[in-house]
Amino acid sequence: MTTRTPQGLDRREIARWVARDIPDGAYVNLGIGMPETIAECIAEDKEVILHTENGLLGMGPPPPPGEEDTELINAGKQPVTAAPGASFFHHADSFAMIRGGHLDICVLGALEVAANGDLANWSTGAAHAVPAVGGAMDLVSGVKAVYVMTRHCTRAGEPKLVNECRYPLTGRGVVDRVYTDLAVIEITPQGLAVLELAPGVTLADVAERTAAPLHDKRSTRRESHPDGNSAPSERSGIP
Amino acid sequence: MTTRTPQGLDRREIARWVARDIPDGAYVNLGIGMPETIAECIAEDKEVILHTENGLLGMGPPPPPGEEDTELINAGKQPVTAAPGASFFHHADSFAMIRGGHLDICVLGALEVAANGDLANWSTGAAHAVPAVGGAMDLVSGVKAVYVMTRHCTRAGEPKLVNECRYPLTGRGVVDRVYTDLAVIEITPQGLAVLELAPGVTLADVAERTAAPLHDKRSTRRESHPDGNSAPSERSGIP
Amino acid sequence: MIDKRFADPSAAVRDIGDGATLMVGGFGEAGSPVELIDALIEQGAGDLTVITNNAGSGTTGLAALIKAGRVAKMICSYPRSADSEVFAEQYRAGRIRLELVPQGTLAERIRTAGAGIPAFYTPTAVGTSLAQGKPHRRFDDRECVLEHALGADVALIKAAAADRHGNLVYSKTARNFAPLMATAAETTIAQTSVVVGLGSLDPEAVVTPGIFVDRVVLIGRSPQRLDPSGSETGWL
Amino acid sequence: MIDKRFADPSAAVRDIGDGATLMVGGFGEAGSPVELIDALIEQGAGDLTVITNNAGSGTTGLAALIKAGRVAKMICSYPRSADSEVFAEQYRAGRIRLELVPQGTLAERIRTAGAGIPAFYTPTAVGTSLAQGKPHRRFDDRECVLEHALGADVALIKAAAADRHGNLVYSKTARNFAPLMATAAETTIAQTSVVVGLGSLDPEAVVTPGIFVDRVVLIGRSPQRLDPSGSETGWL
Repeated sequence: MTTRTPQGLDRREIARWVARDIPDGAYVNLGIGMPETIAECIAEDKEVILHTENGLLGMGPPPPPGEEDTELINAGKQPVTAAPGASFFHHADSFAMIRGGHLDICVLGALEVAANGDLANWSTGAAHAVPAVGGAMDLVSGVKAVYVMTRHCTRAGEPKLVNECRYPLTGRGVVDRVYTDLAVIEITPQGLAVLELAPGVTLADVAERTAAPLHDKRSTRRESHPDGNSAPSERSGIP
Repeated sequence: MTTRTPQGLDRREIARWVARDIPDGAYVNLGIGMPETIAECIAEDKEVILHTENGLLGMGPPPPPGEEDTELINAGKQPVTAAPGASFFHHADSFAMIRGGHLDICVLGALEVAANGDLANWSTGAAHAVPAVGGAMDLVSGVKAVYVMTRHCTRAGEPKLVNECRYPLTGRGVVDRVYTDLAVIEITPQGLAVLELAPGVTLADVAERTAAPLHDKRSTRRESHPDGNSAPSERSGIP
Repeated sequence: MIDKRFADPSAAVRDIGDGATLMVGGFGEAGSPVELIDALIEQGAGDLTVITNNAGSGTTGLAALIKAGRVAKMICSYPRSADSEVFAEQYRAGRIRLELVPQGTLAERIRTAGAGIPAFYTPTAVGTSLAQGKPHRRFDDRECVLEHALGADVALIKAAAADRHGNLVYSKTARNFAPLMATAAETTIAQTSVVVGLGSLDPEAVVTPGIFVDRVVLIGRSPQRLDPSGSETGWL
Repeated sequence: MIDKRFADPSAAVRDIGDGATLMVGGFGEAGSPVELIDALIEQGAGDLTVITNNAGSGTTGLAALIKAGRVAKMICSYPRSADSEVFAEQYRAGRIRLELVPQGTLAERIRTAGAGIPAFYTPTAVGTSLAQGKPHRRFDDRECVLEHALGADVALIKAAAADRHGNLVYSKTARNFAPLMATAAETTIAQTSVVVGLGSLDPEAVVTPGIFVDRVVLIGRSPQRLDPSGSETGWL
């Protein structure tokens, strides 16, 4: 076991990793916080349609300063724009898209992800915290592929990938894939499987910071780089 | 018992009777067939909004000949127009209006009405007939007041107002009031109650042609005329 | 690049197989996707289950599909027509099965299939033969019946205008079941006589967002109908 | 003659009583009917149950209603705000109860209340604490939970434009819950800054048909905003 601290990726680099794996033509919901960064990392030659659950399909980039519209916001309540081909609709229609399985991918943050795909991301269960769930439970139960984008460990250095979640669950067995600063990890029937490592990060580095067994499913032993469009073909489709 | 045949009202006169009792500002669905006549009998000084379940609120009169639009029809598949203030919507929204209790009145035809308000109007149950129910079951279960407009007897002279329906039911205990060529009859917890008689028609005439006991609830013993706006005040609102 | 336009009705319906469950938009003739149905008749798929409101009128479209013997079962609310005996003849002859559903229940069953809701309770039809044998439950003293979501393999619908993303608007009462069916089928095929450039449809007035539509087929119009203000490079 | 216009917010909220269940449109501040809420604060009704997505931001509108101690219970999906501690303080002090509902389930519960559907099954929240104690049932091998319709006495919503029949259109993502709440309350009160003449709204683009709206209140605009092409005789 090594005690060195691998550098890992920064937020934007993780976002580029996720963006690389979103196929052209996908309908995608990006969760509040870290996943919002993904929007600006999607390659120009892909047409990806962004959904925001407060009633917009075809979300465009933030407006230039001074052109914000308080009635045109995303789920994080940040000002956005409507891209050509966009449509507005009410909340029941918006969640029909989500619950009905019409979205291809959602990317959410996480407090914990368990080896069986359980996700905890809405509440620490602390006595005096105000619980707030938003659309997270709807997204994980309805969207075809659920990706998590998160730091591999908490600020205190605790692993977020665990055998069993301690926090209240958002959904059981719902996560398909996790993108962290260290690795891309797939949830398989056998548990966590590393698909890819960040540059300069070893399997041992990841294993040391993961509180559940890790399988190695890297299709090549070469470390890949999030900038490349070199995702193995079996991973380029929507699971 | 008399054997004379009372003249009774014609179709248009019954329609005027119903129209008189529809209050200003009401949202109304008029069934296919006889009830369609009611639309043109509503007084000019009332604003009544007509709903047609195939997706239009604010149905206007038929268009002039030559101006029919095959994509602007009513539930009877006849060409209509859209009045100022109209809106178009899909079938789930249309039946949300119906089932959700947002319509004030619907007027339907009938095969039979029972003394307890049971309605049969969609099937004779004949072996080789093609059953077709349309929106009738939705209307009777959802609309605030269900009126029936019908001849008092079948062409063969059989009473349509009965103790118990023989035909398959459209709904149980759903009818509030029946307008026939002979009388206006309310469904009460005690059974059928005559509210009004057509000119020249006696209570005995009606009783003779009704296969269930009749109560007399006429507020005045004078026979009223469908043209008048003289509906007793306790009947001018929506039950 | 998202471009859902198909060259013609034949190409759009080519992969519909025998035994498929099909939704067909329209209320009477308003909103009936006649050209898509004609292409399907020519294509030959049979043993179909058809979910729709009526059972065809006249001798074209759905009536022709039924007459050609391609429909094994109809799920609809009003399979009676003043101007067509096609369904009635096959029904009486026992060559076609019928599941009769109240119109509002039919609409909601389709909507819930699209919305990921497997079942719902409704007061409609309680106490009638159409609720017999189904689970009942009381809510606030009102007896209700459990109805299940109704999805399909393919939806054939007709729109008034579309763009290459599959955003749709409709014409008047031709809208009827189409926006619901678009959400409830694995593959939704929309015919239209107008394709506009992306961004030409008012985002506030789009009725069916493109996420629900897989294929858009332009019927009987030439490429110059494409909105010149749009970003389209022309008809496929 | 149908004319749902009310002279001002005070008149429109005058009869809301203590203990009422209130729906309040808006997602964050987008679509929040601030002037109606302000009038309600002034009116004084208390012991309210409020159904809405968030629990107020800043110090105005819903946050002010909560701060004034008028809200006994919130039913919402996301009562957390970066810029307001009002709800959190009252919640921690035990002065306000909270029923937390997943956002899509909240939307569907409101929609079904308006549509006459007393309950429905959904996969959302199964296996979590928010589904505990509720009836479960499997459909096609998928475990689902039974959720009930959620109606209200009054809905306060904000529209972009209205006519005297109560037909409404909205602005962008300010639409959110408003069209659903309009259908689910005994009395629906819509504020708007634009009232147009009857017939001025495109029937294809009306989002909330007037049948769902009881009162329309023009906010902060003068009568000349009335569309001169309409049949209106002027502001009440």
